[in-house]
Amino acid sequence: MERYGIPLEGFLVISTAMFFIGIYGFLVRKNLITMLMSIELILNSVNINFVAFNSYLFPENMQGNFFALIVVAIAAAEASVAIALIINIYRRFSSIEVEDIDEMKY
Amino acid sequence: MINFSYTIWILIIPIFMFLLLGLLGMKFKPIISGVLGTIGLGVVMLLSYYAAYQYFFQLPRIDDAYQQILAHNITWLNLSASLQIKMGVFIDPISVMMLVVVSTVSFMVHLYSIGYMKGEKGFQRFYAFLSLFTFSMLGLVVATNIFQMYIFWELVGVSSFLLIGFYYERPSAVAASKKAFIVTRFADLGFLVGILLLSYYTKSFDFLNITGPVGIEVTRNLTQTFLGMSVATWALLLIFMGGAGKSAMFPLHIWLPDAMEGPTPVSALIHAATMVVAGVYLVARLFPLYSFAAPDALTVISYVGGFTSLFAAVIACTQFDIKRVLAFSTLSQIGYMMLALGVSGYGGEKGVGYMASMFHLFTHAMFKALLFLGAGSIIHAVHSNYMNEMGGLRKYLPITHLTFLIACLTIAGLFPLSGFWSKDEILVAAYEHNMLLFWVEYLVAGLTAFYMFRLYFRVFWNKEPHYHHKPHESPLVMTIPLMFLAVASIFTGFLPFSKMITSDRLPFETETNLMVAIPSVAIGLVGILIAFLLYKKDNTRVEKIVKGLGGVYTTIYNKFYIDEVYMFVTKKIIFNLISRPVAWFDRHVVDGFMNGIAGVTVLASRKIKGAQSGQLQHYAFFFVLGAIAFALIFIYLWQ
Amino acid sequence: MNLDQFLIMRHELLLIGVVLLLLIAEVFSKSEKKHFMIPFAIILFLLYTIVGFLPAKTGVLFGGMYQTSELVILFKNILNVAVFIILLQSASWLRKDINHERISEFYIILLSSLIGMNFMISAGDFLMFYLGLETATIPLTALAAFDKYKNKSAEAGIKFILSSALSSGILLFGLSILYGTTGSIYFTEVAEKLVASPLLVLGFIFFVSGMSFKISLVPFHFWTADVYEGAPVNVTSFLSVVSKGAAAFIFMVILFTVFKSLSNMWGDVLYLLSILTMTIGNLFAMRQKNMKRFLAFSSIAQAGFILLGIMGASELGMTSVVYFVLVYVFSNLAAFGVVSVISDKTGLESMDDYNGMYRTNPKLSLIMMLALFSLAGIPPVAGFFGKFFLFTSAASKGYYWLVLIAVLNATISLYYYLLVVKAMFINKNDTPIAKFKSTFTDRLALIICVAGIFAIGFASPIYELIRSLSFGF
Amino acid sequence: MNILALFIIIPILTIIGILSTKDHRGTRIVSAIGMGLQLITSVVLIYMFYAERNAGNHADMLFMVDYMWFESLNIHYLVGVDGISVAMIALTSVVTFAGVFASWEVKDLPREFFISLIVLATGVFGFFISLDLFTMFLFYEVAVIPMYLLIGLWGSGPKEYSAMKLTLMLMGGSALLLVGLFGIYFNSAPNGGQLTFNILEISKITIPMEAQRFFFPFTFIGFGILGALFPFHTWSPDGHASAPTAVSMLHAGVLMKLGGYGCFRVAMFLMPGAAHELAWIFIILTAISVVYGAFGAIWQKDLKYINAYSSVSHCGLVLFALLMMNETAMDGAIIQMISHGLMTALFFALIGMIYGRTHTRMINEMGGLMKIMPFLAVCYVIAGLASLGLPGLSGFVAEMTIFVGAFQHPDTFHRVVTILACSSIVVTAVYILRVVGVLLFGPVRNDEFLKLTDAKWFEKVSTVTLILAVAFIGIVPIWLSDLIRLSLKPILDQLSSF
Amino acid sequence: MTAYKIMFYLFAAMIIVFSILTVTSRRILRAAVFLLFVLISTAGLYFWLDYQFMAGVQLALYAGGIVVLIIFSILLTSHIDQKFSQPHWSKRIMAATAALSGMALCLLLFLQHTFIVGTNPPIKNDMTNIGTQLLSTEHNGFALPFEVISILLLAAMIAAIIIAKKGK
Repeated sequence: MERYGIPLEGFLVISTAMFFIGIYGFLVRKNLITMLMSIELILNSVNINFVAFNSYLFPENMQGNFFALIVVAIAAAEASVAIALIINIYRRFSSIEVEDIDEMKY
Repeated sequence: MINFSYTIWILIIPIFMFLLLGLLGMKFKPIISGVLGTIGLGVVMLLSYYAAYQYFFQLPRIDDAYQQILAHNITWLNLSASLQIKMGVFIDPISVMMLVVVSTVSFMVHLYSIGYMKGEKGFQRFYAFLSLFTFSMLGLVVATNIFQMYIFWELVGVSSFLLIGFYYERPSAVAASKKAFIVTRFADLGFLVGILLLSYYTKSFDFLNITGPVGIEVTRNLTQTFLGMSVATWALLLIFMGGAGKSAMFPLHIWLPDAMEGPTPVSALIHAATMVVAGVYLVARLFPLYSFAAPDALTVISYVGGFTSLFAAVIACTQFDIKRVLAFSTLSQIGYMMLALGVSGYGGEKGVGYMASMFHLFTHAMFKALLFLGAGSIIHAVHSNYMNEMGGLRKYLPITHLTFLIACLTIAGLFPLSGFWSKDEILVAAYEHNMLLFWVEYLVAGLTAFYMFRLYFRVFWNKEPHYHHKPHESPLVMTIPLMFLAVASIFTGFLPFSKMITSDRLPFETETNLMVAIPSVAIGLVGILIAFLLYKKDNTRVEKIVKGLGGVYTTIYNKFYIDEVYMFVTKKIIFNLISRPVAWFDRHVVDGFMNGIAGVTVLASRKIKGAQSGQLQHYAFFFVLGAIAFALIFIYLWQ
Repeated sequence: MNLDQFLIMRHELLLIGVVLLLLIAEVFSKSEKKHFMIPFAIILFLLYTIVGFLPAKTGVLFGGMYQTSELVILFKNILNVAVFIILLQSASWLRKDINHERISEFYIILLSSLIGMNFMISAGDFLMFYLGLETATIPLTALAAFDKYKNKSAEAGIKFILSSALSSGILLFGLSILYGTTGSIYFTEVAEKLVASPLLVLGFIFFVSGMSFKISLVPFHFWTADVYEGAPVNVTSFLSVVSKGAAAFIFMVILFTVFKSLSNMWGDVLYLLSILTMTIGNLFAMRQKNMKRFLAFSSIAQAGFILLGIMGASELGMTSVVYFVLVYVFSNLAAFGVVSVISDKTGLESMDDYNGMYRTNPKLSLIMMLALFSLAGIPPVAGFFGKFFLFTSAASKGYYWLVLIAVLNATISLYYYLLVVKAMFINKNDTPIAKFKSTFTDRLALIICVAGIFAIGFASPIYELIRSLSFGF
Repeated sequence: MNILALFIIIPILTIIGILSTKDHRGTRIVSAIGMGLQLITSVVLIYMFYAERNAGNHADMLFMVDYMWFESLNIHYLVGVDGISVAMIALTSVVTFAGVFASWEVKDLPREFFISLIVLATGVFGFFISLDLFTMFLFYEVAVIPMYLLIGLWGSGPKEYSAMKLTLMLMGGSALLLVGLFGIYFNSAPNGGQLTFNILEISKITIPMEAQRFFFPFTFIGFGILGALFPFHTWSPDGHASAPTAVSMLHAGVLMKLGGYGCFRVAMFLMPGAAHELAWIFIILTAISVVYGAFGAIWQKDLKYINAYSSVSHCGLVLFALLMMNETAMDGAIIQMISHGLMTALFFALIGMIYGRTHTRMINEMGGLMKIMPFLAVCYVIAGLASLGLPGLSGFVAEMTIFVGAFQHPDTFHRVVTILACSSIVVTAVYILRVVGVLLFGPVRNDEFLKLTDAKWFEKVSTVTLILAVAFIGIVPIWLSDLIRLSLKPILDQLSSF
Repeated sequence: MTAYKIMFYLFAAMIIVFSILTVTSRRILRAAVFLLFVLISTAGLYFWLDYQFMAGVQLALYAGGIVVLIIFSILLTSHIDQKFSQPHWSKRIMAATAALSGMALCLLLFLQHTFIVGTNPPIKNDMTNIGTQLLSTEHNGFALPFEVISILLLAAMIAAIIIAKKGK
């Protein structure tokens, strides 16, 4: 459970911290692009988890590794579509402040 | 063996007439309806007479007692394995007597109405209702069981309601009809509960059973008590309540004076001769039961009867509407009958009260019908009910005058008119049983004579007011019934009632008790004399007396404010204190609660709308919070 | 790849073929004659749908990553039918000039999303499941913003992608925990190694949150209304029917297979979620005036009812869910179909605009009424049967109070469905929507829906078929 | 072909017929023919029922048809009738027939109106012939939902509010009901075996007592809401007041009977133990209903409200009598259902006709109608007399049977509530006579009214049909009573097994 | 304290610090750069764990692709020198509460949990194995996701294009 003196928990702490920092960012950042960045933090933290679990606990196969790999690819796809949408928003609203985008409510 | 099955036609003819006139009446000329109805009733009358003749004179008696015959008895409704409601025709002395009374008076009224109602709108309707009433009353009379009686009892009430409200465009008539129905309905509630109680224990509705030895045994042995009285007493008192309602005994009498809003022939038929004595008939019908199972109830009946007779007689002295005077007089006379039943014992000589009651019922029917029809004739002539607007009519209405006088003398109990005989028997019965009531009845006899002759003198003598047009005697079709009834009033007193109609159906001998009879005639004469002095000529003596009496007079004139008490109870308490709050409660509390649920939902919907703020980050916040909250709940709180 | 495998993966492979054909056709088509793409796509898809109904093989491929069963195939067919109806409904909308340039893109994206869903419900491991989920979602976000000249559509797109990303982030975090605690991503292995521990519960809850997002369960539902309102009608119907149905199905399958041993707990999780979802969904739906938004909230409430079926955790429950989705497809698409027709012809989407519509467009109003009654669960239309079986499922596990709450909620839902009926039939309007004739495709779509609404309820063989394919524990 | 199928098929054919008509005239003629056929069919049904019975067929249910529907849930399409259902079906036919004629002159969207009306009737027919709880519930809802459109579209006054309220409260009732039905279903095989919705089969087993205690209130109140059980009756005044004539007729006349019918056919029949244990609560509620409804009616000024409250009172009596659980009272309860169905339909028909002429239902704005429209007025008086229990009309038979039955319990509690219930006959008289007095009698208050006309032929058909039925039951009650009585036996046996 | 340990702590510190900076920095371009640092540090962790392939992908796709994309979009939509105003304090507190409580919960559970360890012999994490597994259709083979993701990428690309493409 330890590698080079670092336990699994070390990775988990990092990933958890990163995950919730990402969440915090998503909740407070005003700019759509910064919100997207927070999302990337979240996905990244998940990847760390997968890789760490794979490496520490279940080195018998590469499931975590591949999972992380696929997540990276998906994140890329997601980011590209999101950015397209953000640009679209920018064209329509002339702003990418999330708080301005509330035409539909209640 | 004589077959009485033809008696069913006594019922079928009137109901057929009702349907015929009710459904097709508008297609006939009015007069044809009247004649049809009258002919129908004539046949019924003849059948009744024939039945009476057969029953009393041809039918062999068993052990000297008149038989009780079930001429018809078919099951109408199965209630349970043991209880059935049946419909049939029951022949025994009192039912036969009532058949005679009802069909006679009804026929007279039918005949009389051809003249009296001539030209009225709804003539056909009138005859249809009369037929309906006659049917119901006859059905009541021949009822084989208490439930059949109740059924026809209700029908009688409705016919009465319809006939009182005949002039439906007149608000007072409508109010009176309503009052009559509701008061009697209230009484019928008692009747119904009484029936239910009684039938629960006797397991039967049939008169033959419940007034026979078995029923009496069952009820007499009812040891169960409720509020200090046996169940049987309760049941019979409740049944009497029904009778009291129909017979307008105090305090359920208030509807009868108002019922005079109906056409006068109706008052004669229903509210004098037949329907109002149904209560008496009911008690008589159940008399063995009362006598053996609930003598306490009989005592109550006697006091109620006695009080009512006095109470009504007092009020009658002050009234000006001639029909109302007659109405109170009716009350008073029915009080007599009730009293007689109340003081009666069972069997032979002890049953003199019972016999007297029936006797008085019979004679009263004749002379009271006569009085009403006579009053109708007067009203027909002067177009008013108020004696102030009358006077000196003897010149214009000779036949009416004569017959009316005969009736007044009869009701005053003068020898040898029929009223004398029947009243005398009642006084004898009271004398033997209860001195207090006996003296009350003496007083009432005097009062009766007084108020009747007050009426007589005011109408036929006294000062002649200014008539719009000269009053004229009624047509023959109206005076013939008057004359017939006058003859009946004079002679029916000689019928040997104690030979025919007795509590145990065994004949017994009666003798006139002179010690009772002579004072009663004397008291009657005193009453007439006072009336003569006060009312023969127009004078100021009356006014002085009225002034002297002051508040007492006003109270009496206003019928002791009983109506006001009722109005208070109904309007103020039932309407304002029960119905209105109930309606309010329903709309605001019960329904308010249901609407409140809807309101809360809508409110909640409005309150939480802010959550959907359109702000993406708020959504995300709820998302995260939700996830964490669920995690916390299911990791730490969930077992 | 041999023929057997091809047959097993028939749906996905054919669909990929369809997409590729469309892509090729698009490349070789002249830019001014894009209209022909519409019938081409519809016919192509129809063929594919028909082929989907032919008997097929079932089995497990890719070492357990891909699995299919009769029920899954049936469900894919249900989705196909739904998509087919949506394609019909979208035809007249796509025909508009403004969409001329993007016809094939619409089809390609929509069908790619369907491919994703097919992979998702055929998934045998969490990776394929997640991949399918994202394939189904990410392209759709673009479709939500398809009306790109409308602010609302753009807003819908961005709200959709960002909240979806957040939710999949949380879902993934949950999956990583599951992987960490069980050591596998394969369903069968996870199910074997599952040991209840607080951490596992956390992972599970995160997984449930992510799924709840897709099925729009309260409190993970907030995106739904805005996205449904902003997106083009046909995309909304795709989201609310196909997307939601597929997510609900795989959610149920995963709960039944992977989390079997946690059934006590997830029963209660769903209990809470369903109460919240039904109630809040209804409370919001009550006050909506925009038809799409209205249907969005109503579909949220409907999702709450679906949970009742899942809670049965039995063959009966699974049957009722699949059956309900089938019913829901037709009912909701009928409702959206009407909204879509009216929106296309007049551009009106508010409930008040529907006032007095029965007098001018009686048939549309009737279809709408039937659809809404079906959604509300009123017999004799199919919705009644669907709801009844869902409730039966919950009651079979003794959740009687929940059933009571659910039925009361159904009553509230009836209230707002009746508001629409009231608008169409009862309310007076001086200028009702003018009488118009709808296009062939619209009519065909609506006829299919109405036939479905009537037939499915009474046709017990359908129910029995589903029942025979279902499993529980 | 089984005769019961006709009760579903005829309405459907009628609807198809209506759809194919071109104009208003055709629509109503088709409806009239369809419902006339329905009436004839129900008469034939009565005849066939008696014929079967006389031929010695003493099965609990006759003409049974059993199709397996949803096999895995053991849901059947199972229909059959006993005397009670036959009587209820006859009632429905009569009222529907009269209802069609009462709405002869519907102006706005007549086709839709008649279709909704017939759908409603179909639901009711289906309900009465169902022996499977599932189909019963299905038909129940089919019967309830057309009310919304019928009231909302063709009603008057605050029709939208009332329609919504009525629909939602009844659906709320069905929520309780559904829970009850599930409770029954899942306890229908306590010893293992196949669960079932089949009423007859469930009656053969004993549902565990704890389950009965829990689910009986759900079922009873669920049905009770439709039967206007206090305090869940408030949909009734508003709903009736706003509904168009024929709908009030059908609703008060027939639909409310679904409640009472369900109460004994499902709640009490299948859960006799709980019925005995919990009867006292509901007896109190129903006794309140009886008196409260009557008092509530006194204060009302709108004719329909009066009648609606009177329905609360009368329907309360139905449930009251059912809970007395003896032969006589239950017999009375069912007669009361029929009787109330007929006379209240008559009332609503007349009120509708009067309203159609005077355009007001406030009694104090009218008066002296007897003079203006004697036919209608006389019919109204007859209806009133039936309602206050005049012998010779159906109300009396029903009430007396109930009271005699209720009086068979000699303990104080039952005695007191029975007497309380009896007292309603007086209060009923008060409000009925008040209406008759103010509305029909007295002087004509509005000269405008003098121009109004009396009933037209189709209105006469409608009212006379109902009056004949009311009078028929009132005069020869024994037929109806015996028809019902024979069928009560299984229910009583079931109840007395506890 | 080995070099491994030091490296780990360094990466950990970088990740956390730059993460925080990413979500708090008031200049958007800086935030993007901080994000890049986070991603690179993460790649460092993968290297640390001897997952070279993963690290490479991380660097190429994530750091190289996504961040570039983000920066590109920033340039399109924002003024570089624009400084954001701080979000409303209440929002920050709420978000921080949510995030911190979530983090506390997660950490608590992670640290309390006793992880099970796989018992099978470890597989060598080299390119050969990665390659075979990536194309394998057997258990633990990832050919299917590898194929499917191409559909996703294709669809995403088309989606991005139709949205971002300027209309007529």
